[in-house]
Amino acid sequence: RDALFDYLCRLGDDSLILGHRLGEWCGHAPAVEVDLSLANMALDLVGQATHFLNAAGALEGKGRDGDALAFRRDVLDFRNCLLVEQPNGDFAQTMARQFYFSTWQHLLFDHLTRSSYAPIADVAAKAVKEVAYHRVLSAEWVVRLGDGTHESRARMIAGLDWMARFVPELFESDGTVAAMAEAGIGVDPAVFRSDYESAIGAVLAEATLDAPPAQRPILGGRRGHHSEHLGHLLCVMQFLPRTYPDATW
Amino acid sequence: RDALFDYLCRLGDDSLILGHRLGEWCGHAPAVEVDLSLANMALDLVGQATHFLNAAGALEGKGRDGDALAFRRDVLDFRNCLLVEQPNGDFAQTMARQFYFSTWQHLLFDHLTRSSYAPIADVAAKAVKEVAYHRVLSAEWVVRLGDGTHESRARMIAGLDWMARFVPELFESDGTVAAMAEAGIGVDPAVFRSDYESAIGAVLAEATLDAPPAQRPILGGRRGHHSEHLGHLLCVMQFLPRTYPDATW
Amino acid sequence: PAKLAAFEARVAADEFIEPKDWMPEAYRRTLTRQISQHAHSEIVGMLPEGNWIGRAPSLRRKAILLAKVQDEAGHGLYLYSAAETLGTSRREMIEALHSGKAKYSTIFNYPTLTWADIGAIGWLVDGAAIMNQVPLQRTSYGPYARAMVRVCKEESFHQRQGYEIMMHLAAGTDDQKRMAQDALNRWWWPSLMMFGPPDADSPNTAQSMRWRIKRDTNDDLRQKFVDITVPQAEAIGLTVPDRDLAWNDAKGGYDFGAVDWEEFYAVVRGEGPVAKERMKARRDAWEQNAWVREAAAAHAEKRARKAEAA
Amino acid sequence: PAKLAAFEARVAADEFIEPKDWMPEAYRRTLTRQISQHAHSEIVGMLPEGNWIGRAPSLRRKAILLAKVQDEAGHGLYLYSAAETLGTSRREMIEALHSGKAKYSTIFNYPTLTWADIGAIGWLVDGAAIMNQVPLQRTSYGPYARAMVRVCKEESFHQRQGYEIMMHLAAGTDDQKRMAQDALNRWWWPSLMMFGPPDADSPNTAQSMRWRIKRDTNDDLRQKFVDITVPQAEAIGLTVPDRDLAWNDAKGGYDFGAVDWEEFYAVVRGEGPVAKERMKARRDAWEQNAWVREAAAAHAEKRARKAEAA
Repeated sequence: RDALFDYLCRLGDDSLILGHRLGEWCGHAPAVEVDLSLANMALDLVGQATHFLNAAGALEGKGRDGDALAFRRDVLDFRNCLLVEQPNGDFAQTMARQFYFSTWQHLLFDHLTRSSYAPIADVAAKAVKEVAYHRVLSAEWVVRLGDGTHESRARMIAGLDWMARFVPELFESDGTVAAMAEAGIGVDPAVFRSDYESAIGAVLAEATLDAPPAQRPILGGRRGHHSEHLGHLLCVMQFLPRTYPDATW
Repeated sequence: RDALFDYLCRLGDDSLILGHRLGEWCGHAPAVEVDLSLANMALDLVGQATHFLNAAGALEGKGRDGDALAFRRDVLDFRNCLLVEQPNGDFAQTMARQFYFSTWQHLLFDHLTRSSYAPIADVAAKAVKEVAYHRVLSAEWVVRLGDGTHESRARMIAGLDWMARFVPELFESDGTVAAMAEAGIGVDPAVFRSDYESAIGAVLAEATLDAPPAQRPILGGRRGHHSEHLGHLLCVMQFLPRTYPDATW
Repeated sequence: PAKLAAFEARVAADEFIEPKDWMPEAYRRTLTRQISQHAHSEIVGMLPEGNWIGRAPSLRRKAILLAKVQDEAGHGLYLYSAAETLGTSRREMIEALHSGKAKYSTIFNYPTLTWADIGAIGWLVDGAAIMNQVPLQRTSYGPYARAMVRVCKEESFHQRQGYEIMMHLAAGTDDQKRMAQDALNRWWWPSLMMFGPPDADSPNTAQSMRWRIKRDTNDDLRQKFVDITVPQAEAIGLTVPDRDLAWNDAKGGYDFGAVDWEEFYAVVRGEGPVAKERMKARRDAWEQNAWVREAAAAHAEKRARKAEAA
Repeated sequence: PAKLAAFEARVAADEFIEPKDWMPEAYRRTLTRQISQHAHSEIVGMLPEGNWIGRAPSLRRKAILLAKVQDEAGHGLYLYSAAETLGTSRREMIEALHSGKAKYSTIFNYPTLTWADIGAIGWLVDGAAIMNQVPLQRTSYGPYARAMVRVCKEESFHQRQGYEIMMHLAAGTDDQKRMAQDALNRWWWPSLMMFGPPDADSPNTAQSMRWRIKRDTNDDLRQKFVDITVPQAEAIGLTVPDRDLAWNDAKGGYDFGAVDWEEFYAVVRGEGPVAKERMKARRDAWEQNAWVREAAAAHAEKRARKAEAA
């Protein structure tokens, strides 16, 4: 039960934090079409977060709902992976982050549609289609930028390289993951790691890019040990509920 | 008494918010010497804010101290001028903001050393020396950058131009200012406006720069109608006291 | 002149003019200006709302706001496309915006200070926009009219959501009530300005109405807006910041105070409170991301060449 | 060789070597590396603390933290100056840092996650630094020794302030206690690593000690740090995250667990958790502000020319 709560928070926090980051682009994207698609992805992700965090709150049974979990936990209690909390950087960095993450999330949700735990299976069934689109969209941008101009190629390489050290965390296994896989609720991402790597490799090949050199993995997000960026994000995201604790909106 | 509270908040908030902005440079300045002097100015300003806001809280007599005023008011209750809340931009913008503000604050504090209200006179007596230094330091940078390279000149011109529309607010008079001037507690900045303008003019002349073209004044800070930037600043500044309302630090 | 007469007859008969039809140059020019200005407003209008996406106070409000800005980007797209059918490229329109030649709604030159401003924008700004736009569903230019049908449907949804935010705040804590009233105080007059200058100072209105580019006068729409909005404010216990506001039985509408047209013209000239910030944000988005658009074009060209070669 | 003998005799007699004195190249090189590394640490060390200036929880804490980073900038300045007396310019040293050739303390490659980290840095990191630095007040190179006198005085002040933050948190709410313990958990081992690799793996120690560039071995200093710090943790109810920690009566000190030297060497290689962020921040500060330094130089030159002409 603790493991399931933890697992739901991880799923919800990943979507919540990445949704927040994408929302930061609003009005600042390279073209209106891109503004639209970034807002659209953000919306999908916030929707997923709402479902997962509401489910976590219901399971916990202490009267916390998704809003309470989203807006009233501090950094040590957030369970998202480090990748999603990284700042947007330039558009190539944003797309590198999205490409690494959505490819993983798509494979994950595809497995989770078969979760023995109905709330997860239900959300995954709907979200897997959304995320399939995020995956395609970000992969297309990786190809366009990688095989575009000299400048876009350099930026895409830099973006992929900058984000790469946060990818191994996506495949980290620990007590929570093991317990969830064991129970048929979740999945050990190790089972789709080779699918992931060949999917990433295929897109990079189409983008005429090499895989970034291996780097020492940076871990910790799943245990609340984040990068310095998450705290700043939470300052913004939680401002209103923190400032007006008695209000509803 | 309400006017005096308001006046003390204006004085305190100006210093507090500008101190916060300068602190954002920490570790990112053009040279170690500059890092040192920016931190030094920030420290002076936070010290002034502490005195003014503590005095405001004491006067109000509702149990609020400087910390309560700094960390528990939302944007509509902040009384700082718009100039100090503007983002740092590049170093030229930061120095333009500092030059406009410190020149004004120095003239103001010089008058306030003769305030009939002891808490103000006392703080001003100490702070006027600090601010004299801020004024000189920022003026020197205006000269260096204005009469430096082609690039620094263009940036300095842009910085002075960007910040100029917030200068008229420094000389705005309203009920609070009038009441404070009347009571000999404060001063109507109109009395030193020509001093201000010739001081600014002299530095610009030394920097071989023209005065920026006149712009429509942007007003509102003294009534809590700020730019969009202050809310974001407060998210960060107030995060801990808002998140842990029962804690002391 | 024969063409002109035929054109004017078709317009008078409420027929749609389509892109390939002949049209007077002034009609084309006026429409291009009006549609592109409308498109720019959608895009610039994302900025004041985008300012609060990260700070939306609940997951539901965040989702609603994201959906709203997404709609606005969509509206921008239809409208740019409609304007392009008149022969001006999107790039030209955007460059005209960035150079200051083209305008966007004055309302977006005001800052969003509190969450209540998001409510006020939905309620008042989208409300005023709908008032302007509903008649345009029957405007004489086909692509514009069709774009307006979609836009209006979504805008009225946004307007209701905005009003719902205000209603919630007005029924909330003292702090929330204060935010709501303060937002109304700040957005009321700029909203009235959205209908444009008084008819007496609006020399092009007659021509535009004859061409059915416009179907009501500025003052008529403004009056209608006041008449609809004042009772909405009262219903949730907010006070419209106008001491001259009074019901006038004779005209069956409200009398209201004088709009500060000096302020309006200053904002039109680009001197609004956050005009510099808005234009800088748009220019930066365009210029600093130019490399993305260039890459997309270069890649598309490579693809096309490969397809040809194969 | 006569010079060398004379030099070594002076060092052995605890005399100060001064910039104009003859010294072996290896001495100059080692010292330049050590002093510049120390200077870089002061400057990079401003970043993890700067991360919390804006979020300091009270006006008093904000002022203390600002004063601290100001001191650190000051230390950086003395130390760069001391290193410059050995013939390497500050620009060269900074470029060596940015290219990855020069190092800085591994400890600053860890992120500051909560306010307790500011306490932990003061308490543990400045505590460890002092332990390293106090003996350096008697180091053989005069300018370095004199810089260290000032630095140590301020560092011990910082250490007390850091401990006071931790004490306050440890006596605070449950959330605060948790923050404090979590910070100790994360910073403890990296602090032990600050003394460098075990003596057995530190081949230069003997030479450096003979030259009095170093006055104690890494392991001795580490032991001293543990012995002083463990009771401080206990005094405020925090638990040192080391299950092997035990008082050893025979040696009159604590036994403690094995340091993860693989982690240490990875961080030395530039693979620490926020190493990329730290280096990017420093490079950006340097490169993006190059125009400021160029302008200052250009202006100074203009001034000098004018003074000459007059």
